[in-house]
Amino acid sequence: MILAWITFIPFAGGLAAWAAARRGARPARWISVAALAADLALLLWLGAAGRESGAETYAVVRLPWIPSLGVGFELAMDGLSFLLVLLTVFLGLAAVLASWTGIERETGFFHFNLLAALTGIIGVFVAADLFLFYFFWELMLVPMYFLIALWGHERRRYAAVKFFLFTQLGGLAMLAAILALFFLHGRMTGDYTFQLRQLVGTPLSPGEARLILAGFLAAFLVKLPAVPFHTWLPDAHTEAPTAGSVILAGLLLKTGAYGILRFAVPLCPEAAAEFAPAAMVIAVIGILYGAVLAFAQRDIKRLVAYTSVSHMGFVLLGIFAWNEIALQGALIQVLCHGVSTGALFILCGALQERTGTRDLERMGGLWNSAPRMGGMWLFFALAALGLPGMGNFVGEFLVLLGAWRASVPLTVLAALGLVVSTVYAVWMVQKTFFGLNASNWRIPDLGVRETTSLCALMAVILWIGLYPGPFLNTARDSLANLREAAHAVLEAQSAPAAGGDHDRP
Amino acid sequence: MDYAFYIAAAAALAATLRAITASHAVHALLYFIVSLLAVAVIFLLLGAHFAAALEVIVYAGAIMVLFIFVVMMLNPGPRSVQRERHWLRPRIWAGPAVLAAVLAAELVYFAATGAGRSAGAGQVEPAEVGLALFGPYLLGVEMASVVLLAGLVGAYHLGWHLGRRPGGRETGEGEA
Amino acid sequence: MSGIPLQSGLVVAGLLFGLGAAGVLFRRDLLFILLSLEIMTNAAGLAFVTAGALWGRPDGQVLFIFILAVAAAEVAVGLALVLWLYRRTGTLDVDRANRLRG
Amino acid sequence: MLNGLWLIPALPFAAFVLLAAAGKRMPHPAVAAIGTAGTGLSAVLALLVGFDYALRPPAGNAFVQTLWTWMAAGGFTPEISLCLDALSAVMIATVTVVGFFILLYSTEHMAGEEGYSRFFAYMNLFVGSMLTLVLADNLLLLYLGWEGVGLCSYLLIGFWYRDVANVRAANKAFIVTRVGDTALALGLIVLFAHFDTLSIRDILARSPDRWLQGSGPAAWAALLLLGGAVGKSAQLPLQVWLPDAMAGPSPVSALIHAATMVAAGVYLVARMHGIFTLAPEVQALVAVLGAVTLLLAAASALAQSDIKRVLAWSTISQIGYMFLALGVGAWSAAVFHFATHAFFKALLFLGAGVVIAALGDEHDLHRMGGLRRELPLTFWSFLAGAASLAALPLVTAGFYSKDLILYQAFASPQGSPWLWAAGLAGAFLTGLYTFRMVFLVFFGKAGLPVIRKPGVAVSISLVVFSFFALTVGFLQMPALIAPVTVFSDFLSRTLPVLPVVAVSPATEILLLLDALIAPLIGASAAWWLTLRRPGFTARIERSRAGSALHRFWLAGWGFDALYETLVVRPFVRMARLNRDDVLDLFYGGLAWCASRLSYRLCRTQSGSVRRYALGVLAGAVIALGLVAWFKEFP
Repeated sequence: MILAWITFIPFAGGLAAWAAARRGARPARWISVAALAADLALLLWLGAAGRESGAETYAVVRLPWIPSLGVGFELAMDGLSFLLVLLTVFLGLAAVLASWTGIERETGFFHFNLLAALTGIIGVFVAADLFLFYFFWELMLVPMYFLIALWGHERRRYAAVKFFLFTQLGGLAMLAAILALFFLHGRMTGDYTFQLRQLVGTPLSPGEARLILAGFLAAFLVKLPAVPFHTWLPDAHTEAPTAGSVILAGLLLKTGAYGILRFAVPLCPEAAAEFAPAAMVIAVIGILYGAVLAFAQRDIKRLVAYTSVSHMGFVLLGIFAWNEIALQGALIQVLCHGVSTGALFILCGALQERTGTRDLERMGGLWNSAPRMGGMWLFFALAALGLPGMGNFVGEFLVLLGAWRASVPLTVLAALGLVVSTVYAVWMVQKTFFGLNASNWRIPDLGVRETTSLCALMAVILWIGLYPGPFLNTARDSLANLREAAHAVLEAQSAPAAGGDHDRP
Repeated sequence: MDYAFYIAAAAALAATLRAITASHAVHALLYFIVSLLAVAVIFLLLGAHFAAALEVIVYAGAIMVLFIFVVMMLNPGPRSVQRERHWLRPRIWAGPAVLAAVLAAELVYFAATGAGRSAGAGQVEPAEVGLALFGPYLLGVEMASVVLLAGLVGAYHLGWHLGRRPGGRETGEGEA
Repeated sequence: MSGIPLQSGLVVAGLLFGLGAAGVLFRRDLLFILLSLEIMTNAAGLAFVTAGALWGRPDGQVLFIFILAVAAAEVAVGLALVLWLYRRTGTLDVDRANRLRG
Repeated sequence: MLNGLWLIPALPFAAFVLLAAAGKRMPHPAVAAIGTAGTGLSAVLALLVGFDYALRPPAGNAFVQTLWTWMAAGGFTPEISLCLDALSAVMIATVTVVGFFILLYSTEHMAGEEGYSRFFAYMNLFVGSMLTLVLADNLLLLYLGWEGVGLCSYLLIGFWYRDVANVRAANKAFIVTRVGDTALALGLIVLFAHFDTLSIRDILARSPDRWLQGSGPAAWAALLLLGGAVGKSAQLPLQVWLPDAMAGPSPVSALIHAATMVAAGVYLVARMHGIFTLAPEVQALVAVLGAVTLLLAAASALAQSDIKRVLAWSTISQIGYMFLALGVGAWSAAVFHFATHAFFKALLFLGAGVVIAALGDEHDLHRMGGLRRELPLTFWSFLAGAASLAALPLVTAGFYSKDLILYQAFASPQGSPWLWAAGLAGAFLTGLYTFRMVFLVFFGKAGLPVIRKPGVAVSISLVVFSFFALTVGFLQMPALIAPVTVFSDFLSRTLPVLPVVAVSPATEILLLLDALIAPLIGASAAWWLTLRRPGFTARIERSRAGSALHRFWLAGWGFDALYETLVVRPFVRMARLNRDDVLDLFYGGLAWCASRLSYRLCRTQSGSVRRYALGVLAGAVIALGLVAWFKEFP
């Protein structure tokens, strides 16, 4: 039951914050913080207990929901889900703290939306029933739309609608795939169910598998985003309020990666193996294309947004290389990108709040008046370029190491991304904090609240960078299970056709 | 019998035709009432006595009266007095009266000869209707009640705003 | 009911319906349109009752009663709207009440 | 004693953390104390550990201290572990001692700077990273240090961040070295793919069994490692960043861009010598790159007028010597030259820093002059450094290390007379540009007035460095002069000894004489050209060919312009052109089509009720018609 608590505490907190907002903004904020802190405590307790028990899954909830349709309220948390939920709650807390001063209109409704989106994201990470998964998938979408459309910047309507259309279309394709799988499985076994553990291993003909995979990938690649489908992201990230950007970049994109890992590949491993080379090409294009575009931007939030495209390319590359090193790398990259990009967006928000602009050409020389902010900015820019000692490096290096086994030329090209990421990272430091202070900015430095939350993010990045052991160990079993599940299906289905490449699905 | 049906049908069609071509609203309403009466006669001939009664009472009696109220409300003021007078001319009511007379004659004929009281397969008694209505169609009855309630609320709501509108006149029509 | 041709009952209903439809299409006064709609519902009622008589079952009349209820509600709201429109625009010409034009 | 090894990099890191967290609020003396203490204690410890290691060598001549397992994923288990052997002992001793005295110098030199604590924080971060680099037991940890020093280099070049030119130089340095670093990262991946480990000792132990001499993977691995090395050590073709890196403060140039970081490439190649031995083509490439670089850079140094740029080009040139040595397999000679170079080049930069500060931030050689009397201590120490750089015979450290390289370039199995000749020509040019600089700065008629004289801390540092610049060479001397081979003996614990081809005694004497004479000729030529016949030089510079050549060399053989046109500008233009993301046009187009369609459909929304009614009726008729139609044709 604890899983249901973890999932819905933020939602309840959001409702309470909304109700409390009529007494002013402060109670709403404190209630949100309290709800997330309680959630975090619960989660850590669960993690500790789960580690002790040594069981594969930390916690499971199985309740009937719509039995006539084979829909169950089924949540399960293994190491992978645990890490991602941890990231969600942690970043959620940072997002609430980051919007402490920036949001003045409709504070209660804002916090309700924020926490409702978090609930949707947590739900996505723990759902073990495809119908429930789809439910949460859509649940996180709507509050996110409101966050952008109501509290965003100048072009918020455009961005919100674009975001909604892209993700919604992908989601519908996924719904079609889920239903197709449901009926195919039901027809074959007579057991009409949406339970993931039943559906894994459904024997599919190659054509069916390809279509179903396409449906899933339509949702996940848009969300990730992979390159031809990424154009919603810069707009949405740029126009969203700070907390919205943090959640978008830090968490929402991760649901795409998680979906591929948990659903797309295990459900149709054969088709996924077929698709893997193409996916890796897309990933490498994303890495380079995103990085080059990031460099070209003038809007600081847009710049950071495009770096996400580049970094999520590494994640995609790692997932489709599908060996242990690469998968671990992809997971670490997911976590670290969430934290570091979240922090960058918090800093962008702070900069915009202080200077009133996001235009890089109008900034410059800010170090003098805000050295602490500059140090933070520098730190997270370095994290973005993958400096060793920071978590992003661990992720990127493991991905490259794993991808080398899958494809040498693509790995070399992906490594070029490291150079281009340096270019945009130093560019974004130069344009903001270094150089001449032409506009005579005198901005206040970071306050205690901001410093504390950023220091926490910084500590996480360094922790993962220098001692990622706990994270890798937590995820190891679940990643191994995913690999085994896919592998077993492959063995069963095409024993004679299996090639010599053991590591690939 | 056939003739009775055809006469009633012809009357209904003629009255309806006049109703939709009439240039004046009251004119059209009168013809339409006649059309309804003609249909009621047809119902009678078909053996649906209950429906015939409802047709006259609810349709011709209640709904059409509502129409006439509205027509009268549309042009209030001194001009309406003159209009009232205008409506009382025979040109207005002669046509409907003739058709109504034909129908009346038919009814009198039936009453006299008893030809209308046809027994047989076509006859459906009100009791049967009632049983069906509150048996298999109970849900429909409930839904109809909801529709009527919605109509009531809607009309009331519109009337409320009509009354509140600045410059608008206080008009309280509690229809339905 | 030896004599009454039930097919002709349906024909009459159809003709009445057609007249009502023509009224809806050709009249510009909203009041007349409403009236024509009533003609159409009435025609539908006639068709139901005729069909009910054909089979000798009460269902036709039951549905007629429903139609009656719907017509009553429709007229109530419709006439309220007519008044509204008249108060707002001073006319009942539907061709001039086209603010919903896209 | 050896168990305190981890403290050596940890102490500077601790100083960095302390200064970064609270340095802004500390008084300057406290900052200076913490800043120097971090590296100073580390230096003391490094010396103690070094002597301990030298006197009581541990088993296998290597002491390994594993701190924790960095990460563990699918057979990839690099550790955070340090390894002390002869090579790293030399490196840590040099780095910490040089680092400490440069920091001591900085306490005075940087006084009054706005970012005083920031400077000391970065410097300590650098020292810590550099020590991590040289002590790393596996390549991934080495890579961490490698990137760490690159980062510090970036931060310190851009130390005066207000001037955009400095920031640009910093960016350039970071990006160019990052190109090399990426090659290095790929090299690591190749090595892991073949050895399933990144432990340096394991790779070196297994490589002869795993790879044949001259096999493809070995060549690729060596080439990629070399890519990293040329990036960091500013060798061809990635040398372009170093001259611009002189935008940083002088102590930074001394520590990072002369003494330690730029030699990291040399260290890497020496450390991975086994791989290079297995790839003879690549090793030959190392030698050729070194030889070409040393000539190119020496020629460029001749044409510079900015004192620090002269020194920067000379650094590139001297590292070219080290690469030449590595290329011919003279591992210990390269490391020896690294050590001597660290001292004399740091000395020269510190001296240059004094001169620049004395003249009020003046860099131009031609506006200096006659400083011999105004700054005597600086003059003598600068002269010591310059003599060592020019390798004036017998009394300077540079002579012994350079002579060793020249000798082995000739006598090694991989060596050749051509490489030797290039080195010798380089020695002549070195003498020429070094003394051109000395004469222009300290002799001749007085230029700008002196406004600031060196204080105690600066003087101490200069004296200490002068001492080392003159005496370190006595650790290793040619057999003909005195049979002292302390240095190579010590290093032979870790690095293989070069099997020298026997050379006849006459040739040997000839080689020594050449090495003796070439710098002297260069120095005298410098004297003749700058002091005796300045008009002649000016005339050459004014002639058409002369001025073209001068501009060409001033611009570093046009590499900057080449990269600018080939890489930078196309990249920037392409990026800018695509700022609004060409792929978005597709979606924008879709949206446009949809809105046009919607506009069209809006037209049907006329607002006329009767038209709608007609539509409904028509629809009903069509639907009924269809029903009738299909009923007829079942």
